[in-house]
Formats: sequence, structure tokens, C-alpha cells
Amino acid sequence: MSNVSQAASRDITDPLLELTDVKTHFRTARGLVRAVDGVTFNLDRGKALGIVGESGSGKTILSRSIMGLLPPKGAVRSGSIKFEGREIGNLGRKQMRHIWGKEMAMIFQDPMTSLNPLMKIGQQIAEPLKIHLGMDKTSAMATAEKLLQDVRIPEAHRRLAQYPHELSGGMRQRVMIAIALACGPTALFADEPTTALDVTVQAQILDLLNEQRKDRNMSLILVTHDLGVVAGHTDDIAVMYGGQLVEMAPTRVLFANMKMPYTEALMQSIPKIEDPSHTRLTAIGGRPPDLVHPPKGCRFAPRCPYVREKCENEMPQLQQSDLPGHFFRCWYPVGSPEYFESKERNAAKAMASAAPTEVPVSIGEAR
Amino acid sequence: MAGTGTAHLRSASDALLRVENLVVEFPVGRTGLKVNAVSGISLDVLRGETLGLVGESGCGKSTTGRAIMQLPRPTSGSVMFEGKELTSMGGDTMREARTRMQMIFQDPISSLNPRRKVRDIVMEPLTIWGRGSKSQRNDQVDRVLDEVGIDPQRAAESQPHQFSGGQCQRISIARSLVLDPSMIICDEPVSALDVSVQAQVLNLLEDLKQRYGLTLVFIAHDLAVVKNISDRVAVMYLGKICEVAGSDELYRAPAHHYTNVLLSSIPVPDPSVAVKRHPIEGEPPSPVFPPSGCRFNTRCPAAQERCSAEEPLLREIGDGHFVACHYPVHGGDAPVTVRSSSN
Amino acid sequence: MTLTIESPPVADPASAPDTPARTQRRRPRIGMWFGITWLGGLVFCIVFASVLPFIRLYDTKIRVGGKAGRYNLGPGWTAWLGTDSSSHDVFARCIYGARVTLTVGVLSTVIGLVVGGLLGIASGYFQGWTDRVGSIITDSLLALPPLLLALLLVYRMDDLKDVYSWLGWLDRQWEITLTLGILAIAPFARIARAQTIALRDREFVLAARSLGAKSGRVIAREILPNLIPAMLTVAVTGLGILVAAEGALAFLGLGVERPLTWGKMISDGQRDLARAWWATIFPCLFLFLTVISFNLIGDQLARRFDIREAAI
Amino acid sequence: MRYFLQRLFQFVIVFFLVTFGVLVFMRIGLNKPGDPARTMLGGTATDEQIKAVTDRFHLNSNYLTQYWYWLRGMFTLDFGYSQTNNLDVTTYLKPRVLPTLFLGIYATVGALVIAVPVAVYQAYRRDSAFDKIGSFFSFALVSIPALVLAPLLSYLFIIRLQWFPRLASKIYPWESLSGHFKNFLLPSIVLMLPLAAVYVRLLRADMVQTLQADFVTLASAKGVSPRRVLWSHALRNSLFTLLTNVGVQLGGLVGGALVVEQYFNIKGMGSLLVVGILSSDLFTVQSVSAILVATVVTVNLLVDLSYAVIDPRIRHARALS
Repeated sequence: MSNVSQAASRDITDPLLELTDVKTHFRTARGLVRAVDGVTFNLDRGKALGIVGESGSGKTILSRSIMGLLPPKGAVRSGSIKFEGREIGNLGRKQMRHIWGKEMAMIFQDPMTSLNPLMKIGQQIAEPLKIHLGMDKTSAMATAEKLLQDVRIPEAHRRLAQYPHELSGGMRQRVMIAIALACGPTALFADEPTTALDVTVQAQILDLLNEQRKDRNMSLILVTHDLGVVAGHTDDIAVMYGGQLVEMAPTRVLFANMKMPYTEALMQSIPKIEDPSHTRLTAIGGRPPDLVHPPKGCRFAPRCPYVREKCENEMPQLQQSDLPGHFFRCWYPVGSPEYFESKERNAAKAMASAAPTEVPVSIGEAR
Repeated sequence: MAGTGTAHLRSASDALLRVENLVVEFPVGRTGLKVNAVSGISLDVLRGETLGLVGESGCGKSTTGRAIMQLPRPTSGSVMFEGKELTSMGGDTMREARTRMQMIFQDPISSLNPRRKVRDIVMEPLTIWGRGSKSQRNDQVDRVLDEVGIDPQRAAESQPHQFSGGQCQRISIARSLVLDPSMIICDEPVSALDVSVQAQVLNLLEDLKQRYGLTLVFIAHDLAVVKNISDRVAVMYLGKICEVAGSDELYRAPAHHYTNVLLSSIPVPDPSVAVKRHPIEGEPPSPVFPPSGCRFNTRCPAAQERCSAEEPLLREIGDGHFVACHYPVHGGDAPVTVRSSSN
Repeated sequence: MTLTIESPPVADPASAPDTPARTQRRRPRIGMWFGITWLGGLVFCIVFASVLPFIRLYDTKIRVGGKAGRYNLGPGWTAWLGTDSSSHDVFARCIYGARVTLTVGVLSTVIGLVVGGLLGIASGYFQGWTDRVGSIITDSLLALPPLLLALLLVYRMDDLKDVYSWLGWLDRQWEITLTLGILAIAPFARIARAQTIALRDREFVLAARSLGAKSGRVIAREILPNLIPAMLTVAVTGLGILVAAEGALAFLGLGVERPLTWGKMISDGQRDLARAWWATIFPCLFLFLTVISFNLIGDQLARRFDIREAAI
Repeated sequence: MRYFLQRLFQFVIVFFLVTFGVLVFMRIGLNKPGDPARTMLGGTATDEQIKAVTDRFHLNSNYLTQYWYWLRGMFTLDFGYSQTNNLDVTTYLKPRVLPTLFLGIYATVGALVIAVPVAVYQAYRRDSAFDKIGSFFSFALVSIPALVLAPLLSYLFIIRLQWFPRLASKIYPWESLSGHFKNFLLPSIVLMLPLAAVYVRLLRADMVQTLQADFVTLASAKGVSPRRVLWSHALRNSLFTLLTNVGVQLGGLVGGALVVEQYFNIKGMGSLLVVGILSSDLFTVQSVSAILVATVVTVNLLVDLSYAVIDPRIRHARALS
């Protein structure tokens, strides 16, 4: 695998991105919101990492923290973020400017609001080219046209002079990708890049992203709530819950061998196309934790079907499983003796009470 | 006959809802152009059945749901509900008829008036129609709230913004239930919710359907969700119905090329499953200028000359399986969306 | 006077942490308390003007050495804010003037709010020709500069009541109230219309209709409660504008003659500004403090209800 | 284009409606034959004089006919006759136009020149000391009516500091630049400051909104410099409310001009109008109102057009229609 590394002193096998105990908190009227609370992981060059979580899990804030794109007011950051061996966690917007667009680029969720409505497509793509690569107008436009062809936009030349509203949602997302790719970044952050798109278009965009990643040996961080999206398109998956990383593993390992009850519950609550119609879903009762006053122990404890006393009192640390690269945050992981014991107990309880249980929020969940 | 035909409709006497050749058009500003949101579709739903209506954004599925409610009234076509024709009904009769069918919307927060107490919101239908005495109404509301898993005590003193999205959706469901309707039209009821909450709401809908003997029209863009909850599924594309079949049958052996593409586009939450892709290029054309013939012909991998000239009618290709396509996938009897474990 | 209003906030507690919302309240609420104190004090003085020892009666002349003279006293203990050209206490006159000004302001706001509000709701809810007629009315009202319209209306009403006996009940104060009320219709109508259109398409309104609610009920139960905060906020800010407009009318010679209002006092004192600044500057201050008080309260309300305030 | 014609049509309708309304309202109640003429000429007028005026302006016919003749006169620049000045309105209206125009242009342009940079910087450095001070002053200034600002400033600068004379005779810039300056600076400031404050508040609010938009974040994430993000991405997208209000505020500006002209003794259309109304000078009032209404309507039309210049979406939507 060849690599065009700019940092000659660094070994190309070194991780591109190293996060150590990254925390991002927000001061609000209600108190300190622990949006991201101690995240540690490494990402290798050219790899695709999926960050999965429900709304409020901190996945978006995490990706924005790495990019340094948080709102300037109210955010309290700590921990270390190293990008190509260089600490960027403490850089201000001024210093980040030289990294943004050139080495790190970002794609947002909503293609409708992410492009400047008053600027022609061509100009928007040419902008980073002029800034970072010092191109003149003609060559920037020529490169922009090439980029549009790369992201497979038909009639690329004509598009340059069009405005965003003249394109469909999928086309706009392609333009966003073209902008992100313009200066050949080493890391691409895609925040829910397909949530606003239709399924048929979603598949096209995901394929395009992956193909470009491979062609350009670029790392991809795919932030999404949809396990289906990450399953087919990433090398590793990080599952977030309540601001913390609760499980991280190579994609196949995670799906085949998940350790965290939350990941398991998440998987089970998704309706699957293979299952026959009217298959009962296993819902997760309750609600995500309040990040101003998070639970003392495991953050998933209040909703966990296998919860024990220890879970409620002591916060589990991220530990490695017997498989390489697989980490999880649980006292009694899926597959442990305690897990099976709790499972049997729950099943017995469900048998005993035919009527819906007293759990107030999720009716029939236990049946 | 224009439109996509009525071959799939069952005997009129069995159907709770029977929609024939429904057309809904909206003007585009003052341009004189019109959006062909729904172009002559026919549907029927039997009592106690759940009909899934699935398609991409802009295919007219939500518009169909609202047109059934006569909000706004369709441009033309017939909507028979409980044996009565809704499109010709006058104001007050119409208002009365609407209480027999209810609607749940996509945005749980927007569908509740932010300035009213949750309990009053749920009580509102009873107040409008002056049903029962005050204490009867209170009991009814308490019972329904309890049923959907909302604490009536808390509902009495809280406003919608104090509840989460999932809970708001439960409240919407409670409101739609108090008048004891026979049918509920669910317009993307779970697409704004997180997966864990989505499962709660889907389960709740299934339970309530059993308990109240409800008939559901379930509109969504998520095929897995639609399959999970529906007995019968109708696939829509650009204001027309492409395919109608029993839920399991449709997913086992899609016959319309669009259905096939749609099914193979779903990302599967399992990396060991290799999906045989049927990728298509491009995006749906504008409903202002729909293509001639089969509306899918501009993107269809199997399109031939006939497809742009002649509009296919819905025809039966299997037991209860109908498709509007001149050249259906394998005649509709072989599974095409191949999913196999690669290791 | 224009306010642009955002759609009401959609707050999902579950998703809140993912979107770092605006933090910290910006300006402390001192401003609003200042406004309430000033207006409260003013109203108190107005109500008890005749019994409060420190407010002289409207007609009391302050004599110096037994003589009443032009501007014979500057600000001081005897007359807090000095005396005017006819030897009257400026402070007392300011208070009596405030009575007229505030009454006119409140009543005309109510007129504008009710008429404009109904017009706007009707235009926004029913659309079609109702909307077309409504928008022609508002456009026409806005095409004529407001102060010009006010001058015309007040002046002609004076004439008309001599011709038509059924207008006999109109005194100057009513003329001004009606006039300013008419001026306030168009802005209120615009805002009510915009808000109604935004609300009309919300799903809870659709839900109410699908429950079989009639238009009247939908407007009263679903739309109006969501409209009221915005309208009240606009009304408070609008009060400030109408108070200023009343001042301008009085300044241009079409004010209430007795008691004099601030605008007329400013106009009267203007010629002798060099000699007796207090006769002009103090009414100016009263006018300014009153207008700013309304604005401060309005601003706080706008924040409270999350209404983005645009122009005043 | 069709959209523009539609708007034009609507504005023309409003113009006719309002000017006709003014005519009717000025003459209503003067029902008896000769009454309007008598009102115009005053009690001492002879019957011949009254008849002459009545005939000249068709004061005996119905309002629509009167309106028609007046309107026809307007288009041939015959604005009617004013008894107060015993002159044709056209003659003495002419020199009144420019001073008011000076005031209006100085105030609007000055307000924009001050407001745009201040608001942009306030929004950019939100919650900074600059923002807070700016917000404080704009809030205070928004709350100062012309009626208050005029005496305050004239007391300070004319009476205390004596920087300006009370009256200057040479008012046109081509006569004497300093005289023009001395005459118009203070009145323009009185009109300009509150206007600038309104603009600052509007633009700041919109800018703050825009700066939170995804496409602005994306522009930053491309590595675009903050200055360019601010001035070329965010500002253009924030101009709509401001533009709308340049039109909307015009009415208020005219109102302010009435007060300011009166206060600073400027012989403009505003003071003419006040005198005209107070002396039932039918033709003066009608003519000046018509000019003002036409101005307001035209400016609003131009504002409408400028949206299309700025925003391609509007341009295209209109091209479709």
C-alpha cells in the first residue's frame, strides 16, 4: 500500500490520529454538559472508522472536537489529539486554518444547508484550491471540473456555473465531497453524510466515499446512527454512549463478537429485512442518560437488562477482549457467566408475569 | 385507463378503506405548472390489516395519507371509508367521518401544540365532540395515557417540550386513540426517532393494533421498518404504485425493478452478508415533469422502448402479488436480491 | 416597526447535548427592572398626582417674589425640574402630560393589536382573496409615511366632526388615539399573518383539523395561544413607538391642548433653549426614558419567548 | 420578469389607491358647491374667485373626476394651486425637494456606512466587549426619537459648544460647501443615528444566525480566512432583513424628517407638508403626499429587485414564472 506522506520523519505505519482522554464539556445554564467524556483511540492511515451512537451520544461533538470546529464559547476541552504526530487539541482556529481543508476535511449531514446558496458551485470548490495550493483562477476551475468528474457528476463543466439550489440533494452531497477532496486531505470526517438522502442515493454516496478513500489512501471517519451504514463501509467501529466510547473493534469482530450489552441491544432493536414480518423487536427501555448528571457507575446501567449492583456504583474502564483491537466498557460483558445468569433470570421473570411489566416507558418490552 | 390500474383491489365489501384513482396535484407558485404528487393510485385496506406504503422522498406517500384524510381534498378520485364516499362529503359530515380515522405524524414535537398541557392535548378530541361526562373523559384519557406508557399525573402538569421525542410520539398515539377510531394513518411515525426508541414505538403500535382491533396505514421510507409492521406493502415511485404484495412475499421476490433496487440499496447491519447490488444512477426526476410511460423508465436497468411509450398497468404475477411493469424481474417468482453469507 | 419571528423553538431534551446550544444569558435583566421601575413610578405618580405632596396641581403657578414670570426658576428644591414659560412646574406638567400620553399609547396599541391581529390571522389562515384584500389594506397603510398619515387623520377629524354631528364625541385625545390605532394596524397585521402562516402548516394544527375541529376552534385553541407571546412582545415595543409618535404629533401642533403633552412642551421650550434648557430637556428625558423602558421590557420578552427581534 | 411586472402592478395599484384616498379624505365633508374652493381661498374670497378655482380644478364634480384632473395635472407637472402662498404648487415646491432629498440620502447612506461594519464585527466577536458596548449603544439609540435627539444635540452643539450656526443662508453644496455642511450635518445625524442603530441590530441578529449555519462552518473547514468567511460568505447571506428594512424604514425616516425640518428650520417638503395640512392646503398636501408615496413605493420595488440581484434562488424562481 503506497503512501504519500508529507511528514517524512514519521513512519507511515504510525497512526494518523491518536486521541488520549479527549473531553469536551459545555457550560450551559443547566450545568456542565459532558458531551464527550474521555475518549481514547488511534486511527491508522487509509482506514475507515465508523463512530456509531444515538442522538446525544456525543459522536458529532467528538468529530467536531477533533476538527477543532466547536463553537468558540462555552466549550471546555481537555485531553490530547495528535494528528500525524502533532498535537492539535490545543490549537486555535487560526492555526487550524492551515490544516482545515488541506489535511482534514469535513462533510456535513444536510447537503441543503451546507453549501453557500449565493455562490456558484465552481467558486465553492475552487476556494480551498486557491487558498491552500495557491492556484490561479483558471487552473482552480479546471481542477474543480476534474473533481466534479471524480465524484461522478454528469456535465461537470456546466455545473461549475450553477448554484446549489439547481442541484438535487444527492448531487449537492457529491459537490460537498468534491470540496472535501479538493486539496487531497489525509483525513475525511463525514458526519451523517447520508441521513438526509434517500436509500438509493445513500448507497451511491457511501460507495463513492469508500472508493475515493481507497484511491487517495485517506482515512475516513464516518459518524452515523445507522449500524447498517457502517457495517459495509468501515474497517473499525467505535460505539458511543453517553459521551463515552463503550466498544470499539474491527467491524467484523464487532458484529460477530460484541461484548457490550448496549451494542447488543442496539443491534436487536433494529428491524432486519431478513426477519419475517411482525417479528417482535427487542426495545431498549428508558432514555439516554442526562449528560449534566450522568449515572455514577456504568452509563448504560439504568437501561441495561443485565445490570447488577456493581454496574450502578462503579464505572467500568475500557478493557481489551481476547481479540486484537477489540475494546469494551462493561463489568459483565456479553458471553460472561454473569451475563448468561442474568439472561436466564430475565427470561424466567418474563415467564412469570404474563401481564406487561411495570417498566413505565416501554410497554411489552419484557415479553 | 391512465394510472396504474386497479387489478390489485379486492372485493369492495371486505375493504375498510378503498381508494380508487386518487390524484393530487399542487400548483407551483403562480407559474401555472403543477406538481403531480399523486397520479391515479388505487389502494385498499382490509379491516385489521396493516398496509405499508413505502417509497423515497417525493414519491407522494405522505400526500396520499393526507388525501385519504381529505386534508387537503384530492384533485380527483374516490376514497371509500367504512362504505362511505369521503370525497363528496360536506363540511360537518366530513368532520364527523374524520374521527373514525386518525393520523400520526413524523415530527413528534411539531405535532403537539407547545403551549398546551399534554393531558389537554389528549383530551381535545373528546372536548371537540363533547363525548361523555367530565369524569368519563378523565377516565378515558387516563386509560389511554396509561396504555401508551405515559404517566397521566405527569401529563396533567407538563407541556410537550418536557417530554422526549419518543414520549411525544406516544402522546400523539394516545390522542389518536381516544376517539376509538377504526383506522390510523401513520405518516413516518418513527423516522425522527433513535433506533432504540423506534423499536419501543413499533412494538407499541403492534400491541395497540391487537388490543383495539385497529387498521393501520403505515407510511415510511425505511423498508425494514415497513416490512416489520405490515401485512401488505405497496411500493410507490413518483406518484404511482409499482408493486403491491404481501409483506414477506414482496421482500422475498421483488418483481418491479424499482423494488429490487430499493431492497438492494438498504445497508445491512452485518458485514458478513454480501449483498448483490443493483446500483442505479441518478435520482428521481421532478414530479413537475414526470417521464412518460413507466415513470421509472429513466433509471430502470431493464428499460426498453415500450417502457417510455406505454404505461404498465398493475397485473397479478403471483398469489396476491401485483406489479406494474412490462418486463418484471424473473416474472416475479425467483428471489433476486441475493444475500449470502460469504464466510 | 418590524419584527421578524423565528419559528418557536423545537427543543428535544434528548438531542440537546449533541448541539451545543447558545449558552449563558447575555444581558442581565437589570434593563427590564429599570424599565418596570420607571414605568411603575410614572403610573403611580399619574394615578395619585392630585394627592401626592410633591406633585403640584396642573395649573399651579410658581411665583418668585410674588411674581409669576417666564422661566423664573431653574431646577432646584422649589421646582424640581424648574418652571416653564408660563411659570408652571415642569415636573408636574410632565406627569400630567404622561397621563394623556400613556392612555393614548395603551388604547391605540389595543386598537392596533385587535384589528391588526384579526386581520393578520384571517389573511394568514384563510389565504385566497381574504389574504389579497388584507395585503392591499396593509400595503396601502404602509405606503403613506406614518406621521404624515397621522397628521392628515387628526387634522381632518377636527373638521369632520364639525360637519358630521355623529362624530361629536371625538375630542382631541380620541382623535389621536384612533389615529395612532390605525397606524398600528398594519405592523400588527403583518406579524400576525406571518406567524399564522408559519403555525398553520405545523402538524399540530393538521392534527386538530383531523380530529374534526372547526376553523374557529383551530384558530382559538391552536393558533392564538402560540401567537399571543409574539404579539404581546410586539405590542410592548410598539407602545414605545406610539408614545414617540404622539410626541411628534404634539410637537407639530396636533397634540392634546390640555394637559400639554411632552411633545408640545419640547416644541414650546425650543425657542428658549438657550435661556431655559430645562423646559425642553426634561420633557425630552421623560419621553426617552419611557420609550426605552418599553423597549427594554419588550426586548426581555422577546428573549423569553425566543422571538428574534428585528427592527423597532 | 413576470414577477417584477406583478410587483410593479401591485405597487401602482397601491399608489393610486393611496393618493385617491388622500384626495377623498382631504375633501370629504366639503360637500356644498364651492366649499373646497372656499376652504382653499379663505373667507375673504369673492364669488368669482371661488368659481374660477372651482372650474379650474373641477371641484364640483365627483371625486373620481376630481382625481382624474388632478392626476392629469401631476403628470404635466401642474400640481395645482396653493392659496397660502398664492402661487402654483409647482413653483414653490421645486426648491423644497432638494433639502429633503439631501437629508434622506445622508441619513440612509450614513446609517448604512456606520451600521454594516459595526454589526458585522459585533456578530463576529459575539459577546466581546465591543459587542456589548455596541449593543448597548444601538439599543439606547433605537429608543431615542428624533424629537428627543434634536433638542439634545442642538442644545449641546449649537447652544453650548456653538459649533454650528442656528441658521445658514447658503444651503446648497455648489453655493457654499461649508454652509451646506453646517446646515445639514446636525439634522442628518439626528435622523441617521437611530436609523443606524436599527440597522446594526437587524444585521447583527441575522449575521449571528448566518454564522451558525452549516455552510459557514464548511467555509471555515475549507480553511477560508475568517475575513473572507465574514465578508463574502456570511454578509451576503445576511442582508435580506436589512434590505427589506431600508424600504420599511423609509416611512419612519420621512416622519423623522417632518420633525427635524421643523426643528432645524429647514425649508424642505416636510415643513411644507406640515404647514399645508395645518392650513387645509388641498393641493400642497396631495402633491407632497403623492411624491412621498411614490418614493416609498419605488424604493420598495427597488429593494424587491435587489433581492433577485443578490439571491440566485429568487432570480431563478422568478425566471420560471
